[in-house]
Amino acid sequence: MTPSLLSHQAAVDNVFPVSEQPLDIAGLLAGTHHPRAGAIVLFSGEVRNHSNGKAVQYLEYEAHSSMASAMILKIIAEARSRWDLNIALAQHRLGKVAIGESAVVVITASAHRSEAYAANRFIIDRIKHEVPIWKCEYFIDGTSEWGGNCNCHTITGDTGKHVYD
Amino acid sequence: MTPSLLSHQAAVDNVFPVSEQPLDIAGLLAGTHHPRAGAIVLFSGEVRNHSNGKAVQYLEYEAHSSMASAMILKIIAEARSRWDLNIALAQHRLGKVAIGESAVVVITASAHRSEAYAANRFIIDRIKHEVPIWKCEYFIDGTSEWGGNCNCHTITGDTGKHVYD
Amino acid sequence: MKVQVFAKLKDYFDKEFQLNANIQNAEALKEHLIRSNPAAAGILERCRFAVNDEFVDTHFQITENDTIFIIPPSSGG
Amino acid sequence: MKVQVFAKLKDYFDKEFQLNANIQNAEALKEHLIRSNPAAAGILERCRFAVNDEFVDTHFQITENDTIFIIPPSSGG
Repeated sequence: MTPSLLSHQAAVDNVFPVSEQPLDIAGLLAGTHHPRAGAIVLFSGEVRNHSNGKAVQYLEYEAHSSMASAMILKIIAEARSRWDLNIALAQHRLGKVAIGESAVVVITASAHRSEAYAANRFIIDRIKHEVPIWKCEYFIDGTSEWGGNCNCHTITGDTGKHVYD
Repeated sequence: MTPSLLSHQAAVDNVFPVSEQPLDIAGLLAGTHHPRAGAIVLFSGEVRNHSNGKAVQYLEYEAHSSMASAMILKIIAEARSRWDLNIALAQHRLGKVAIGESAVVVITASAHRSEAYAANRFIIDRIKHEVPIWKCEYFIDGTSEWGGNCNCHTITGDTGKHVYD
Repeated sequence: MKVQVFAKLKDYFDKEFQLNANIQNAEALKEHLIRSNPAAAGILERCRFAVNDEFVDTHFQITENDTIFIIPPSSGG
Repeated sequence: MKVQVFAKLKDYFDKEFQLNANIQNAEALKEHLIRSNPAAAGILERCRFAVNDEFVDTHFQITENDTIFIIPPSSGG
């Protein structure tokens, strides 16, 4: 293991699951090379300029931060227990986020690509449905709305049970 | 559309499907923000330090370049016709590639994440099975081997038919 | 107990407030809040409760020093 | 015709060579090459043929000015 790999690894292991700062996707990705990983999958959830037909100016994310962080780490640990992953990390942005900026990033790496894709999807689905983070959409017309809530409970009949399609 | 977005877009549209140079994954990713894309998925296939239990020193990729380029562009076009994608690009490295370097990158972006994941997987599966690119593994012990061939024909009975699991 | 609410709940309640009513569990807290602001019934019925960074069920026994977090459906990502 | 081979096929044949034998189609080319180097039969049976950046089937009629590319199973990625 080369020194540069060690420092990359350390950088990645210290990723805090929520961040008030813009997500450094390129930096995170640069830190996720691994000599045993043949497949790296990165997901970035970005702010769209439209939502339900309305022009969006920016979003603002609020969280129960400590709980959100703990839950994201738990979801990552669960992914690691299900799949043989060399790398698994996720980071969610909090506060004001502009159009085209990343709100959440998930990176997974494994020997073969099936695991990296499956684990990546698993982590982002769980984060979006379960972790106490909420977005408020601020529209060009000056209005705003707490939006895009998970509404799985209308199918499952239980606010604690989700459908991950 | 801002000038910086236009130049990003142009940069991404000019990505050549095969490259003798190290793949600039961070640069490609930086060029793939799109105001209508809520989900970006990146796959990077990287060189592992082991293959079938043997320590790998590096790989070398050979291609029928013009045909490989044409086929990758065709696969991308097919992905765009199947899914509503804001961005779809792929680039395969040729020549000598070191451990931990990327041999192939695929980036897809769409309004919702299901499409971006599905299209990304579709593109890499098709590239790996169909495009005339071959890797030669050079091992630490001095031996080398043309390896990892698609062997779908043993299942399908047809060298032109593939199974994409 | 201390109560902390998030997101849309802030349209109906202060972000943080103290409650000294005799409230035994999370379900009773929800009912108390619906009585105090019936317009919040819809969103409250879809919320979960958390204590010490963990979700708790509606039978969770609340003690005086607890801070109860009321968690609307997630909309992260 | 001109023939160009790739990857493991280069262990058995020159990367590029000219063939002046009377060979009608891709299937006949394959048989000709197997006769000239029987050790390559295994890999040749798994190859496809391409002309002008497109795969062609084994009945493809070869003309004198064609360049035939013999394409082993892919191992990219």
